[in-house]
Formats: sequence, C-alpha cells, structure tokens
Amino acid sequence: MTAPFEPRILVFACNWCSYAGADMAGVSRFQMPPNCRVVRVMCSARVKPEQILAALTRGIDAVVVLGCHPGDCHYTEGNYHTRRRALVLDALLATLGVEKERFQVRWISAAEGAKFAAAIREVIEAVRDLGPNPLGRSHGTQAS
Amino acid sequence: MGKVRVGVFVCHCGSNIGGTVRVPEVVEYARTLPSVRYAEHNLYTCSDAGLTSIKKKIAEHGLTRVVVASCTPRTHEALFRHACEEAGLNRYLFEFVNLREHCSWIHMREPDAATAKAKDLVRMGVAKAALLVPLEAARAKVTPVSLVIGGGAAGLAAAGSLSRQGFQVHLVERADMLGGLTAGLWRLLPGDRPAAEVVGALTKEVTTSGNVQIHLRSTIEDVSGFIGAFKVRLATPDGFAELEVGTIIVATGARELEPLGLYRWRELDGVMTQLELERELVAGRTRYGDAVFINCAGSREPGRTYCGRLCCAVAIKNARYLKELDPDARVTVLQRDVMAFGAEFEGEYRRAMEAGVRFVRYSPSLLPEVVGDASVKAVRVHHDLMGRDIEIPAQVVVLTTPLASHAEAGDLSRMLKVPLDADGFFLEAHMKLRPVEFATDGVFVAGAARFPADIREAVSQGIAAAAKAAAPMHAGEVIVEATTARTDPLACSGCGGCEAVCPFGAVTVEKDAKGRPVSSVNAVVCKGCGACAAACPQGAVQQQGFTEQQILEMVESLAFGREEAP
Amino acid sequence: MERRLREIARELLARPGTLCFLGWEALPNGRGTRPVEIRGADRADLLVWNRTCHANLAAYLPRFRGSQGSVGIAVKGCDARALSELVRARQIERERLFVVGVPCAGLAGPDGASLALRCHGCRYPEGFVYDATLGPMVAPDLPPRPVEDPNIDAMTPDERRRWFEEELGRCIRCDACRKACYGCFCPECVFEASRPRWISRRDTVAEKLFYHAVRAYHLAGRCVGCDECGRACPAGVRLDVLNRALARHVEELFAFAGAGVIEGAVPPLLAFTPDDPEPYPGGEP
Amino acid sequence: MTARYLDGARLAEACAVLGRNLDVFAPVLGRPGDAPRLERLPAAGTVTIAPRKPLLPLKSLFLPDCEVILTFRRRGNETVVTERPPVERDRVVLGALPCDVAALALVDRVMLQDPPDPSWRERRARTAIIALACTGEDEGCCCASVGVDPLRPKGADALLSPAGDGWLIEGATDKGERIVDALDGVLRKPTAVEIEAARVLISSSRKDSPLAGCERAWADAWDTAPWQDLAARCLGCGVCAALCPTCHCFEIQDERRGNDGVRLRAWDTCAAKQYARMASGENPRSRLETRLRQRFLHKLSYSAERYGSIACVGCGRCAAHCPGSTGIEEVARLLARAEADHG
Repeated sequence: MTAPFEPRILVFACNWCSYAGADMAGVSRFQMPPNCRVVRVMCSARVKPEQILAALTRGIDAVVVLGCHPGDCHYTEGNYHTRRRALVLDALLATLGVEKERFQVRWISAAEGAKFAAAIREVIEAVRDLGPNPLGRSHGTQAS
Repeated sequence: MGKVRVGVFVCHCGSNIGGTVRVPEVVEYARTLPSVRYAEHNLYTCSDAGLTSIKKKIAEHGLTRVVVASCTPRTHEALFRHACEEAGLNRYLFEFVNLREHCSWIHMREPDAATAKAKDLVRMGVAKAALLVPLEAARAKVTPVSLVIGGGAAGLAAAGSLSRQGFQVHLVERADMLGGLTAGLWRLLPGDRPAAEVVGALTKEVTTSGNVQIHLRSTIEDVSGFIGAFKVRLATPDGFAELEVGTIIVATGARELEPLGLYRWRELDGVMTQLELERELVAGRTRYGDAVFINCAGSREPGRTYCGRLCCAVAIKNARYLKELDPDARVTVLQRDVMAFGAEFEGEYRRAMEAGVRFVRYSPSLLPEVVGDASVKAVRVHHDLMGRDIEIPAQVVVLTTPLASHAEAGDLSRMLKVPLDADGFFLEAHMKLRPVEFATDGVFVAGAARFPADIREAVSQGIAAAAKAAAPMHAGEVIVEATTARTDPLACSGCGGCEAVCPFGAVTVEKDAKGRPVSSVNAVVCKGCGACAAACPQGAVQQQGFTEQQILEMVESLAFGREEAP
Repeated sequence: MERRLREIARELLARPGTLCFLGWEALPNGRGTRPVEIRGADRADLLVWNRTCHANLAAYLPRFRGSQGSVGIAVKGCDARALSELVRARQIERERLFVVGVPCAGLAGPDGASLALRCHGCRYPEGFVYDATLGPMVAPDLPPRPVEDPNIDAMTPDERRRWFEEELGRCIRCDACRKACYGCFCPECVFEASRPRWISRRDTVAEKLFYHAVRAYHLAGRCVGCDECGRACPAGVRLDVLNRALARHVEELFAFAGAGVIEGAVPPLLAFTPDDPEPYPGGEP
Repeated sequence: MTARYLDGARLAEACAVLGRNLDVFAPVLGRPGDAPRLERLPAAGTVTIAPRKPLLPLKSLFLPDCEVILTFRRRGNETVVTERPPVERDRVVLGALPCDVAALALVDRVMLQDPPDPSWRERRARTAIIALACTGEDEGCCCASVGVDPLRPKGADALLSPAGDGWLIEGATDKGERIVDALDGVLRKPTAVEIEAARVLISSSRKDSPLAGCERAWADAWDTAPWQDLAARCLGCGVCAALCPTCHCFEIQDERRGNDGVRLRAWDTCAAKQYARMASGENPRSRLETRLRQRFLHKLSYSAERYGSIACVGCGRCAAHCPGSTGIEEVARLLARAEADHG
C-alpha cells in the first residue's frame, strides 16, 4: 500500500506583486495544500525558461510562474517579456507532449491573496490528477 | 570568497510558526545540511534577543552566511541584513526563508506536512546561501543642477521651487515667452483671476531668482547619461549648448486640439475654439451676440476616447463671460454630460445657469450641425430631452476641444528612455504610488505632459516633481540597487539580446579592443529586474543575488535534496 | 551559373582587403559537395554550385568576429536568412560581406534525385539585399511540404512525448548539432559551462530531452530550417521535427515573418507588444 | 578444432542460450536506415549479424561514452561513497566487426600499460568477442590497408563466417571454445558446401588507402600540412572522435545535484575546445587548426612513433559522418602530398 501521489510544485513569484500576494494569502490565513515551494525573484522576467525545463526534467511535477498583471510591472515591461517567453515555452512543451498543467503562468497582484490561494489550489488539484511527471522518470542523479 | 559556514536561525514567531511547524525538528534537520555549521531556534528572531544571538553566533562560529527562517523578506529583510552588517558580515550574505506567510499560516491544520515543507524551504535557502557572494551597492554623485523642460505653469512652478531650494535650474522653453498655454488665457477659475496675473507671479519668481537660467526658443537635441549625470544637448537661437544636469523634469504640457474637419471650423466665420475665444477676449473683443458652445468636440470618440477633464469647466466659464458681456445674447452650451468636478466647478456650473446660460444635451449618435454659408447662422441639434431637432440661432460657435499630446513627445520619450501612453501623453512609473516619477531614475513629469491638467494641478505637480528631483540632489549621491546585472565579457557573444530587453537602457553592446561586440551593464542605471539575465542564452549576463547557479541550486535542492529518494 | 560564381569570386579575391570567399567545392569522390574557404583568386575554379550544396556557409561567419578584411560568401535562400540574422546579432558586419545570391530551386534528397525534405515549401527571404546574384532570386515553385512523417500534430500529447523520448533518446550526446548550427555562436555553450552545470553528462533520456528542448528554445525565432543539425547528427535524430514545429508556432503566435526573413528584424523573444496573446489567468484587460 | 555451423534461423535461440550465464551484446537494428547499435540483449529491434558498422564502435562496450564510477550522498559534514563495479556478469559480444576488434588492441596499448586502467582491464578480461568475417561492403572500408584481415581478424575469441543462410563458427581461444561448446545444442556440423562457401569469402575492403604504409613519424607535418585549410572547413563538431573506435580520451567529473552525486567517466576529445583548457582559463589549443593537428597527428604520427602503428583501423566512420566530408584518409593523403612538396 503506497501513499497517494503528492506532486512537488515549484513556484517562481515576483517580489513586487505575486510574492506580496502570497504573503497576503498567508496573512489572511487562506489554507492550501502544502505541495508548493515559492522561490522569490525580483521580476517574473528573471525566470529563464531553461530553469523551468531544468526543473521539469529533474522531476519536479509542475512549475508555476507568477508575475504582476501585464502593464503593472514594477519594471514597467518585465512581465510582457515573461509572457512572450511563456508563450514560446508553452508551444515547446506542447510539442514535446508535456501536459500544459505542468507549466502555468498566473498574474497576481499584491492585493490578490485569495486569488493566489485559489490559483495554488487549482494547480495542485490539476497536477495531482495528472500523476507524477514522466519527464522525471530517468533524471540524472539516482544511484541507478 | 572564503569558507562557506552557514548559520541557520529558525523563528517560532511566538506560536505563529511554532504552533504549526515543529521548529526544533527543522533545526535538527538544518544541522544535517552540508555547509551548515550552526543552527538554533528563537522565540522571536527579530527581537533584540534574536538579533543579538545572530551577531554573537556569527562571531562564535565564524559564520560566513546567515539564513533566517521566519517571516517575509518584504518586511524583515532589511532588519536582518543590518544585523549581519553589524557583525561584520556583508549584508548580501544573508538569505531569507519564509516559514510564516508561506508555510505555517497556510497549512495550519497539517503540522507534519508543514514541517516537511519547512525543511524543504530551509534546505533550498541554505543551498542558495552557500552560493551568496558579498555585494556592494553602486554609488553615483548627483550634480545639483536640474533641467526643466517646458516653461508653462508646471515648469515654472517646478523651476521656482527648485531655485528656492538653492538648486541651479535650466528652464527650457521652445516658445519666445514663458507661460505656456496659460499665457494666452483670459481669466481663470475659480475666482476669475486674470491669467496674466498668475503667469506673472509664476514667471517673476524664476526670472528674479539668480538660480534659474532661462533658455527661450530652445529645444532638446539629445540626452545621454543617467541620474546624477545627464548630458543634455540644447539647440538655442545662438547655436548648441551642452548642459550637465543631475535631474530632469518633463513639463512640456499639451496643446489644444485643432478641430480640423469638425463643425465647419476654419470654414465659416464665427466658428472658433475656446483658446481662440480667450485670445479674442484678451485682445478686448466684447460683442459676440448669440453663441453656442459645443462640448466634447473631438474627444470621447473613436480614435480619441479620453475625456479632456477641464473642457467642461472652460466652456462653463467662457459661456458665462459671453453672457455677462451681452446679457441679451442667447448663450447655449451643447453637452454630452457636464464634468464639473469639485465644489468650485459645481458652483461655477450653477453660477453660469443662474446667469442665464442654457445647457442642452446632445447624444454622440446625433451630433449637432452648424448652419450657415459664409458665416454662422445657427446650430441644429437633436434635443435629447424634448426628443426632437431644434435650431438655435447663433453668430458664434465655440468648439470645446480637449488638450492633446504634442507630436514631439515621441522624440523626447526616446531621448529620455521614458514611455508614452496610447494617447501620446507621458506615462509615469505608477499612477498611484509614483505619480510624478518615471521608471527611469532622475526623470520626473508634471502637468499636462502627463494628462490634461488645470493650472492648480499643473502647479502642484510641478512642485511635487521638484520635491522628488530635489531629494537626490540634496543627498548629493544616489545609492542604487546592488543586485544588478553584470556581464562576463569572456563569455559574451555580443548578440545584444540583453540590450534589447532592458527597459532602462542600462545594457549596451559595444566593440571591445579586439573589435568583438561585448555587452556591458551600467550598474547605476540597472534596476536589477534580471530580464537581461533571462534573455542571455549563454548566461554571460548574470543578476547578482539571483544568479543562474543560485536559482538552479535551489531548484535542484528541491528536486534531489530530500532525505527519502524522490 | 557556376562560371559566373567563379568569376565573381575571382574578381572579389583579386581586390585588396578581401580575406576569402566561402563557397562549395566538389567532393574528392565526385559525389556531392562540401564547404570550401577560397583564399587567392587562382583557386576560384574550385567553386561549384549544384543541388548537393547543402552546407549552410553562414555557419562559418562568426569565426570572422573581430578580424579585418571583407569576406565573400555564396548563399542560398535559407543561408541568406541565417546570414541576416547573424548580422542582426552583430556576429558579422554586413559591410564586410560580399553576398552572392544563388538561385536555388531546391536541393537533392538523400537518393540524389528527389527533393530534400527541408526544401519543400521553401520561401526565399523577402527584402534581402544581395551584392550580386547568379540569376533572379525569385521564390522557386516547390511542392508544399508533404504531410509530416511523423505527423506529430496527429498524435496525442502522450504519443508525442513517447515519440520524442524515443527519438531524442537516440542522441549520443556528441553535440555535433549545435556545433553545426549557424545560430550557436556563443563563445562557450551554456552546456559546457560548469557554473552552473545545467546538464549532466549522464546518458539518460531526461538529459537528452533537456538538451534538445533548451536548444530548440534558444533557436526559437532564429532557426532558419536549414537542417544542418540533422545533417551533422550521426545518429540520424529527427531534430527538424522539433525545430520546425517551434518555428511554426512562433510565426503564428507573433505574426513573425520567420528568422532572418526581414533584415534587421528582432527575433520575437527579444521583443513584445502589450497586445500579445494573453492566455494566462489574470491578464484579461 | 573443428568448425561448427549456426543456422540463421537459430540465432535468437543461440542468444538465449548464451544469455543464461552471460550478458549478451549484439548489433541491433532499431529503425531501417539507421546504423545498428551494439546493445545488451534482449533489446528492441532485430539482431543483425552483418557487415554493417554499428554507430558506436565495439570499444564503447569497454569504455562507455559515460559510466558511473561511484555515487555519493552528502550528510552534514560527511559524505557516503558507494563504488560501482564495471561489470556485473561475464559478457559475450556477437558479430563484432574485424575493424572494431582490431581497434581494441590499439586501445589496449594505452589502457593496459602500467598502471592499467582497472575497469578496461576487467571488462576486457570478462568479455568474449565473437567476430564476423567481414566482406567490407561500405565505401569507407579500408581496414585491409592498415593490416587488418577482415576475414580472419586477430583478437577475436571466435569467428563467424557467413555461409549459406547461417555462419560457420570457430573458436580461436579457450574463451571462444567455451562459448562454442556452450552453444553446442543449437549448432550442427557444417556441410561441405557451407565450409567451401566460408573459405572462398572475399572482402572488398580497399587495400590502396593512403593510410597504407602510413606508420611512421610525420616529423614535418606539424608545419607543412595544410591544417589551416582543413580547419576552414571543419565545424569542430567532434563527430569523428565520437565515433572513432580508437579514440580513448575521457574526463572524470563529480556531479552533485542537491545532496546526492555521482563520479562519472565520460568521453572527451582533443577536437573539443575545452579539452586543453586549464583552470587558469589558458588554452594552448584554443584555435581549431591546432586541435585538428593534434587529433590527426596523434593518430597518424605520435601513435606510430610510440607503438609502431597508426591509431586507425580504416573503419571509415569519420569520413562517412563528417558534415564537412573530411575523413582521416584524406588527411593522410594531404600529409603525404605536403611531405612530397616540402621533402
């Protein structure tokens, strides 16, 4: 009898909006499943698709990138770059047959704690249904 | 960068964290992590006791990196960095792990899972901490001289304020006189004060103060440099001038929209704009006869969707003047809806109606029509309330057009590397939090250059911009973000991706001694967003404090670092 | 055409300040061609042009970074696109190049007779400025690309993933693909760097997938479909399938004309417009 | 010792029999058009005992492109290390080609000299090689020019000679004899016709390659050979080295991810730019032509000086796969011409 599958999900959040939104969720005590780990970056545009591909091929079950609403970027246009990169990465992952739930982008402002919580719950539900990330099956460090 | 000896301080935050996460267990776990030399837990790490303990343990255990696992960096990072600094550790050798907002508070009913997650988060934090390097924030001298572009109300107010504070100001005006749009006006609301007086008062200050150098009939040719040290090339009647300024205030104002092709303007005698009317009033014309004002001429329609904000008040004001000049004349204002905001304008609205000005509502689907052959005879309009067309006899038709952006704003926005909005007005860094600043440091905006503003707004924005500009000039230097980007010239191919995505023009690609293109980052201009680092396929551009290696290490410590095999 | 090519090269090489001319020469065994760098007008007669001139000579241009003197080069349509992207990326100065446009009516497939797969539906770079041509540079009337084999669009995501895992699993990690690619001009490839070590040397499907996915991403909007990577791959991995799919997506997403098609045009990943497609929650205006 | 006969039809059976006590490796054809690959049976695809060169040479079973030497886990300040044995069971390779077999002997000279490379030595000792008498149909084949007998290769433990729809099989060493005995159940006595068929085999491997008579020091080649011209065409892709049966360079790396890691031995090549780069960043062979010169002079000159024969078995892989269509044969030709011109 093995334990039910619990996905490990990596979340990149921009310092100015989404990380603050996550804080807001905490301050508001919105409860959510403990599958996500948030990594703070100054701007969602710092997130490099290579990092996302690395996470996925290293067996992380899903990656979420959170940024300010388009037009609200603290650095004026960072999240527009994030969006383009994400669109291309979407296309790449879709081509490779990776389920779209394994890479998601959400725009969440500093005030949207509830939205952050909701987004995280959605992602976790969706990935739980998908099961473990197949790309991680043969990643490079287990003593095999 | 010396030995890596990480100290981990896990905070109970009273029961905020400790009530859910089994903190002692997390500390035990932290002790098993590579490069961790010391770990402890505190009831409140941010308390004096906690901070003292951090400093003490840095010394006792020769810690070279500090990880605090408590609340959010957004509120407490500065505090802990300061503590590290006091213990002689570079402030950037500190890493924050959020166990409260991001763990205990959102998993209150799952102590086991929350504790496991806390271990993951601490492990990730330690992984990054081990790779931190000392950083120094760049400093730049600020020349205590300001450039104010535009000699209208906003510009004059800004220049005046700066000169009062003892700063040198270059005030650049492309016309041959100061005052901008205001100079051409008749009287101003509220209070019917002659515009000339207001302009005079604003002008007097800058002309009499020894600190303001006024450049009339001059335009900006080129701007280079950055906050503290801008180089500005000025085209003046007596040739070019090079200015060196520390800050720049954009107060270029706006223009009255010319209603070309609207309501037979420039086709029939007697059709004029508000500005043309006021100029006549200034010139002393007193006879007008029946007059019809048409509001929203050329605004709030496809192509120019915004509301001019001030135009209603202007129409109300001038309609009343005409009525007062000739009480027998029939003065009608055709409006879509009257935006007479604030107590004063609402009062003016009532005052005009009491003076006998008629307000008739028309709908944008049935625009009024100006009747006449050589000169205006009447205006035909569909009366919204009566539901039928009426014809209003008139000798004069005054078109209320909105303020529109200057065509030249585009050039200036390119020179200053600051954005314009869809209507060609300058776009501030944040409409609520940074209303008179641009995202580009050292450049500010005031008045109608941003959006149609009345004189009160223009003046207060001018003073606000002056205050913002004065801050770095008073300090004499700016200390900028240390987590800026940096290029490794040996690894760089010079492809220019970084340059293309930088919103601040901080990255430039130029040829090196060998003639190879190489990118370099101006640390003073860089705001540390990291967009360039993400655009570099090779990783030649790195964002300090968020390097590829640091982020990948966190990812891998999540993917592979667990006790149990994933 | 061949004669004209040689004449142009000879004339160019005779000029002072000309470094070399990049073209194709016949293989010793007479079967096919290979790249040649001609130095000295007397050797211009080595140059050939025929349906087997597969090599994308633009791939050699970044080598001239930081050197002096002008370089002559013969380009097919696809090569011209690569060339103009290299110029855009500052890897070579356009002024230093003498670009000879070669009217290509499609290259030979493996059997020598058929049309090479990659040439189907080929379009010439619109608005590319040649310094000389061997004839009118007009779009050849080539048959559209046959239904892809494999037709990944017809596969379910799971089938696609399995197909790619198997296909990319054939990779032997020799890195020939990137070294043959015109667009891989980084002084040190990110996969060679050790800080951080992006990729493990271990022989696992996940590593291979990561390598090829990242390469495809780096070339998104820059790949000109010359398929030199595929030609260089000793294991016969169908790299073109991934590259083509991504190129198509990028062109559709951003109404992009294609890498290097418009001289000086910035690749989609280095630009944006506020009204880009917005599929992500929270982005609705 | 008498030859026995293996029916083509009973190949699978033979593999199964050997598989009982041995790891069996054989050329497996995955996809039509592709080169076969030497894989451990059972494997997807069909075992093809034919004169078709596997993509990666036989050498790769003894010096894999990448192998884990040991694994480690970091816990606090200590590190737990677990070593990995190079081979689990004794192994047998079916249908190895003579060129690849000959190449092993050349690499032995390096790997077995004192101090010997432990994993190479153990793999060699615990692997039986059943070669195929090769009729050398590939255009690139010129093993006959460099002293390899494609029909009766040295260094094999047993030999398969095509005859009819099967093969004559003869043991050449005790190890080989034991394999043949182990197969006894699936083998039969060959007919006279089959024996004759195997005897009259002819290989079309070229004897006239410029590689013939190459085994001497090319003293002047360092300066005289047209390395510049070669480099002008070379993409530095390293395919030649990746597929070469005699290239044997490797690097050893510790790779840590999170708190776990492995020590790897992975192939490396002097054709790669980083190969000669030192910790300081200094790189004596940063220029492509210097790397080309190193690679080819090592094969054609230094190796000859040191061991009396060139480090090439004429398999033709380099020429066949070079995107610039330049193989070692052409380099040898250029060396000879350069010597003629300057000598």
